[in-house]
Amino acid sequence: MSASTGKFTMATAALALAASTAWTGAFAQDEGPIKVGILHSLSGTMAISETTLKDVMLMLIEQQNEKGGVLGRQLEPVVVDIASDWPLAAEKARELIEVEEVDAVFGCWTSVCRKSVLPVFEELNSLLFYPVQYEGEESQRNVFYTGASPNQQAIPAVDYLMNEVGIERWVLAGTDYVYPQTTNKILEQYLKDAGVAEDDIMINYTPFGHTDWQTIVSDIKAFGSSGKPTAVVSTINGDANVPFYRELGNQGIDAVDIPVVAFSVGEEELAGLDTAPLVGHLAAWNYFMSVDTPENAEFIEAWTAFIGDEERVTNDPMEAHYIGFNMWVEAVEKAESTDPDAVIENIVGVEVPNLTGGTAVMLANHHITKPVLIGEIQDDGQFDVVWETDDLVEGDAWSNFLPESAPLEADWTDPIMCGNYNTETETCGSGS
Amino acid sequence: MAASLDPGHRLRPLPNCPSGTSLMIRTFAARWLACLALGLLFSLNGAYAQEAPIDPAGPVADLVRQLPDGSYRDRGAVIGELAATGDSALVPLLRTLEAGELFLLTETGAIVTIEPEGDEVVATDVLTGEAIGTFGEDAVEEIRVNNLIRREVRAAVSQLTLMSDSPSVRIAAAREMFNGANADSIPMLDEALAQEDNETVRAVMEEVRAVAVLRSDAGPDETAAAVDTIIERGGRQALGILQASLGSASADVAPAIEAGIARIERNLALWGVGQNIWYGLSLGSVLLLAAIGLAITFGVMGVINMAHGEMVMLGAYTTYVVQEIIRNAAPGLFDYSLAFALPLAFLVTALVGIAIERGVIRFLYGRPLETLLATWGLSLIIQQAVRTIFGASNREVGNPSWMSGAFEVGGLAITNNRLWIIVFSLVVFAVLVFVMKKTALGLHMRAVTQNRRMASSMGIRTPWVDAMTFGLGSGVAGLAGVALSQISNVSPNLGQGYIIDSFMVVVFGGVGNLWGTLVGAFTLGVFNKLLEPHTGAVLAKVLVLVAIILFIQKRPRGLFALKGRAVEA
Amino acid sequence: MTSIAPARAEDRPLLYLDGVSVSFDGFRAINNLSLYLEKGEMRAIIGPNGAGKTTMMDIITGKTRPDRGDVFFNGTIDLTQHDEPAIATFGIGRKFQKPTVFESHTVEDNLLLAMKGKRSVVAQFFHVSSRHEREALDGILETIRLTGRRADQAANLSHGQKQWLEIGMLLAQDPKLLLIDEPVAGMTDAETEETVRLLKEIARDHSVIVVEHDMHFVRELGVKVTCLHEGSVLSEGTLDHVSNDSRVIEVYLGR
Amino acid sequence: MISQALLRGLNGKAMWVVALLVAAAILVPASNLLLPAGHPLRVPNYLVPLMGKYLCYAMLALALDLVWGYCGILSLGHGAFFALGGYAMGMYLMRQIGDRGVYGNPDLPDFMVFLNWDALPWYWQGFDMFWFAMLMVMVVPGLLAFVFGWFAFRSRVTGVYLSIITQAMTYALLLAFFRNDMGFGGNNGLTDFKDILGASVQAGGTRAALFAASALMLAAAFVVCSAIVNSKLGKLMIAVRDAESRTRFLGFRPEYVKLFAFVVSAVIAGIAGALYVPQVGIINPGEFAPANSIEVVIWAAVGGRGSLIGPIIGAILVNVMKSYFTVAYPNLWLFALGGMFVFVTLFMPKGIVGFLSGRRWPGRPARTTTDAGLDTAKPSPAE
Repeated sequence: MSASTGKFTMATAALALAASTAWTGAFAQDEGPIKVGILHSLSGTMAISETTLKDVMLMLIEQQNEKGGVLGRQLEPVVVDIASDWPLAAEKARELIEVEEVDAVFGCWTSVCRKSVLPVFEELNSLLFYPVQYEGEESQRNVFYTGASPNQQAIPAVDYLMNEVGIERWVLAGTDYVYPQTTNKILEQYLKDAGVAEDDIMINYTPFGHTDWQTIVSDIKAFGSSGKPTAVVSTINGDANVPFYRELGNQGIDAVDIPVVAFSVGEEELAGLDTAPLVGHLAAWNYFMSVDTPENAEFIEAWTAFIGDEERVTNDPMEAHYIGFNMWVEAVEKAESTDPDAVIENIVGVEVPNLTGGTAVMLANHHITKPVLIGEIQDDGQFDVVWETDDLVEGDAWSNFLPESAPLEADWTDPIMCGNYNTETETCGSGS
Repeated sequence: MAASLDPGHRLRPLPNCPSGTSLMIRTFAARWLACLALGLLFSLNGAYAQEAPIDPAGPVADLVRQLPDGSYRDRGAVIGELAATGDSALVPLLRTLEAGELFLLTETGAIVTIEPEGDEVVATDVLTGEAIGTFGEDAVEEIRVNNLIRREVRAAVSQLTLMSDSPSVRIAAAREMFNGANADSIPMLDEALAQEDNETVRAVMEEVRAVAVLRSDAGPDETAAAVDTIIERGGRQALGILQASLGSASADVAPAIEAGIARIERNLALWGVGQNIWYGLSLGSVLLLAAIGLAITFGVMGVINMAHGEMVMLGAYTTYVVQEIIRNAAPGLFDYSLAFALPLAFLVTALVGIAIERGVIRFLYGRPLETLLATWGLSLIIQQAVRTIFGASNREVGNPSWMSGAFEVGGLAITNNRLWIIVFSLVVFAVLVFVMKKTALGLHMRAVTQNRRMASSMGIRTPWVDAMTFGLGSGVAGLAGVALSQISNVSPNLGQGYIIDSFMVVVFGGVGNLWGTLVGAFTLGVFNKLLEPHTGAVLAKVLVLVAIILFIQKRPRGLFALKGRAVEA
Repeated sequence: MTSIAPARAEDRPLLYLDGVSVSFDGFRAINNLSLYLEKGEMRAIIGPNGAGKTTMMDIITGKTRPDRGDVFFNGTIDLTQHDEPAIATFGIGRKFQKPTVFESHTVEDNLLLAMKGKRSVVAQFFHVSSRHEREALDGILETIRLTGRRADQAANLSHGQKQWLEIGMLLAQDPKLLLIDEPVAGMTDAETEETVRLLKEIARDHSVIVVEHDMHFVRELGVKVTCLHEGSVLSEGTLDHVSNDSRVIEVYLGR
Repeated sequence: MISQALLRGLNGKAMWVVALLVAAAILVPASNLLLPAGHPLRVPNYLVPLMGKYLCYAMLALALDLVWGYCGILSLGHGAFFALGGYAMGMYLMRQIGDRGVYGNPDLPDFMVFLNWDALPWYWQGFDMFWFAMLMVMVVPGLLAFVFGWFAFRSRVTGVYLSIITQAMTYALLLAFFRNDMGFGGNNGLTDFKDILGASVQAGGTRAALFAASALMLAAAFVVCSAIVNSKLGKLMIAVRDAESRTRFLGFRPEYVKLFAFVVSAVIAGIAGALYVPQVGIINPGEFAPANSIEVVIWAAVGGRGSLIGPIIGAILVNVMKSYFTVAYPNLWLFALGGMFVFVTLFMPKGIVGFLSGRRWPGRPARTTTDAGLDTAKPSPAE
């Protein structure tokens, strides 16, 4: 290699700089459109779930613009692909905020995605609306959790099975990552408090995208054949569910023998399989497509029209984005500014209609109030709501069933202004 | 609209409710499985008409009218009472209830079934069996069922059909009772037994009765006898029942029970091993399917084909498309969908494969590494293409009826789809071996891969052979895709999940050796499944990988290495 | 051929093969082969294809382990107990049938790598070529007539030149014993002549075993000849003696 | 003696690269810290860690090239060494959080607290000390490489078999690290870092310093590699790559040559990972994904393997493109990326560097030396 390559190195480095700085070109003035970042995986393993959320955001923004935008300014979506690569997510978040200068970001699905971008939002003081049910144990000033926390999904579901179906024996099956681990820890404690014996609880973890469920399903079958009514509480991650349910169906476990209540299986996942064998299995969400309200009908109509596919379904995280987006709009209008601090100040207490006929309120801990619905799978891939909480459940950032987090509270209003306020020591547990 | 055939249908417009034929087939499938669940009870459906209608004034009718009211628990109790009446006329009604086709006529409080008529519905009183006029859709309201109700209904139905005319029904009924039987069911069982002439049915009923006796406060001798019967029956249910009874058992039967438990457990443990091996074989067959195409493109041609997984994925998507067309065009043919899918999938992927070979790989022969890079690039492109065309989310590929369900062989539970996949994988393998060993194409392939120059000088059209070989490998991958679509997700990522395992299998078995791939696949599968119960799924997989690494140290060229001076240097 | 093995190790000749056998999945490549080579001797080995010539070299150089038999070098060193690098360092150099030089290195680097010296990884990293080394290198380049091409990539050499380069690499190793497999295969007559001269030159201060089909070449060498057949010694002696041996004729011309 | 050997690494073209990197290490932080915001020449904040990240990738690609380009060992598991180095650094950063975690627990990281771990597992001990962590950054990958290589190379596992078991290695680690019981934070990995050596990881100064560190480390790595490949050992490595068995008959032990290169390479990869983590702010098992390791191979190939500059260029170029496309064409970028790989392999077989320095392949037979690493991919007799 001659020295020419040496020069060439410089050339590339320069090019690298140039290419990257090239993006800095666009910066928004106040009269320009308001930029909204959409930070979802459009490729890689998570694309399955997240692509839909990107689309729903585009729809919501389009609708808002038809209504005349916000503060008389149009909204401009900025879509990036984080390719299911979490360091990349952090990089993209930074880019959205610093380069594209977006005023709010809607995005992430997995906890690891949220965890990896969180410091960025903290540092650059921007806004993230996170639309997926998660393990809780977190409350951050710049993040709004519009999905369910465990007490808005898992616990009511277990209550239903215990009281309405009379389940006495429990299988807690999940994918081995933080959400199931934490949720199962909480449930285990909850069940024991409810007087369930140690050996009436079976906990099982499987890797991501697990496809061969034969052994586990037959274990469940064995566990369930003791005579006591048994149920499976599934925190199995979206993608692994199809083969799981298929195996259930094939091994002839139907919902009457051993009902499975899932927290990560929605219409979107069911669209991927023939639900006939699954009729009667359950899911706990805060929204079902089948819920019969005018808001929902309207939303679904708009969605199918927007996506141009009559068969496309809606699901819970989509509603979460719907709520989150409307809350942000409300707050911005209220604050008459898109400035993050102003929004954070004004958004607490904002109340917007949800799609299930009620309203959602942004709480001081940056979680929201939700109804909890239990649905049974129907053979048309929809859920039939068999039970719902009488009134709205407030999202709890810190579970009361984990010893360490029991004393913690989150409150982003004066005077506390803290994500992990320790009610015992009455101090803000430092850190975040 | 046809929709009211749909058991789960709510009388409210469902925006995405699949309309027309496509719904028919879904409903059909649903019915079919419902049959399974109800244990062939539908054979009795014909009897519905002849049943004497329930006296609308009688106590039974009053109970029926309570069905819509109260919590699921209360209503469950009501069903219990209905069962207690022993009025077999209730059976069809209960089944309609379970199917979610029982409605409440809100104004009169009558319990009705409905037939749609335009926007309106014709209601038929289930008690009298008479049509009572036409109403708006919102005049009636479905009587909700959940699993608790379903369970109660089944228990009730089983009690009420214990003396049905059809032995199969009686057996089903008795089986259904096995878990739930208790002291109260003894008289009923005795009655049934008294008039039972069919031996097999008797046997089952005796077992049920034994359970009932065990749970009653019968004398020690009777209990002991019961225990023996249950032990004889064996199986997990029996085990559970005995364990449960152990607590309340009197001192003189307790030992017998314990002995029985031990015996059943020993039995189950034995079958357990067999079961795990079966699972292993089934996992192995999946690995084999995934890897076998690679054994050609990679093993025989030496092309490190990173797009192999995508070929599998394309095969799966072909299946999806075929099924969609059938669903809409000819629902009746659904059970044959795979028969159409297989050749198509082979064709599609083979063509794609040939295109890739002609377009890219042929320029890279002798540079295996470049093929790795290029095919990796191609895999990205194919994935994204599929994502753009079909969307990122999973697509529904249904099991044809003959691939659903399971059957028992002794203590082994064998699921049909797994069985078929094992058979299928072996067939594919056999055909492939035949092609490689016995056909001209196979001969040419081996010739070309062993000495390109010589082969061409002997008049073999090497480019054509290359294309065909790669096409064959890809086509086989497509076939695998059809099979895998039956057990796992059909999404753009489908291929990624299998590519690594495939390479492991091929290398473990010995590159360039089809038999190695076969043995490798099943060895890894069984090994993995034997570990899983002890270590859990994740660790099992890790250990398998470590095992492969260590094994390669021992045999640097895999299980079936090519020997001799040739491979040296 | 059935000469009795010397009693004491130190009486053994430089290379001592006795009753060696090896087989690859059933096929007996070497069958009870015995062969002795004295210090300073040059020996030509002939034999039809599959006679086991190359396999014999594999055994001597430790690439192949014999199933039975003794292989001793320098009297006491049991070659069956050592692997290729060890044997190479004892002083046995080998040139392959198909010339194998390091194509992407220059002629000079090829020789430099072969040059006698420490073989450890660390030594290689810190190695700085000494004056003595450079002189030796020039010498060898002379001997193998490649001085003019010292800076060229080996890949660009002619077939014959590659053969020579490989021989040169042997010299650089400065072994006690050289095993040379078909040195003149594919050479022009002129090159062959050169090679003969070259080998004779080498033979002055090295022991050499040459395997060759080319009878003309063997005659040129004019050394003791051993004829192998089906893995064992068929005939041994001067070329005339061997070539008049009826069995040899039968093997070559027969069937 | 060492210094003398290293100086050998600073020949003409190496000088250029080192100079360039040192310049970058000085100028970028300077312009970012000193120039006022909005100044045309100022390197914007977000770009500093981003470029730092590219340099870490470049280092990883360089490490891979040492074993692949020069020893013919195609490692499809180099991401594992990178990730291990990253985890070692991540563990240090986690310990630095101290009682500032959300639960205010002085020793346990948050994820351990809410999964009810009562004490810090033994393998977390010592990581609160920077020197120890840094030692581990090098020792852990190095040790893994040594053990793995010791067995693999001595039992003469070569070509594609080796490539696949390296892949198996990283895949196994991936699955293992996903398990929460492993005590490495499972899928979420390690994140929410606060300080490094007492300086906040989010501070602009720290970022600039980290960038400078990355640039200098890359320069250092380059010199080391350059010194190796320009020594007689380097020649021997190439000889091993081209004709391994021949070197045996010359009295060399190729397995040790490979082992040496493999370990050195792993250590460099580990250091790259350690620098990578504080700049991207997270390390999670995803880094072990076999796909990542394959990407590294592609960087090296795109840039041009068998030269030390190639992989650096390749890594930077591919990642710049990736960064750009994922924003510009979120739905199409995979087409672009995939297309590029195909294009490069077809039309620039020696990568960009090879293409520019106008070197042709040594003509057919196509089994060219650079593929020696995979020669045995074909079962057919390699005559």
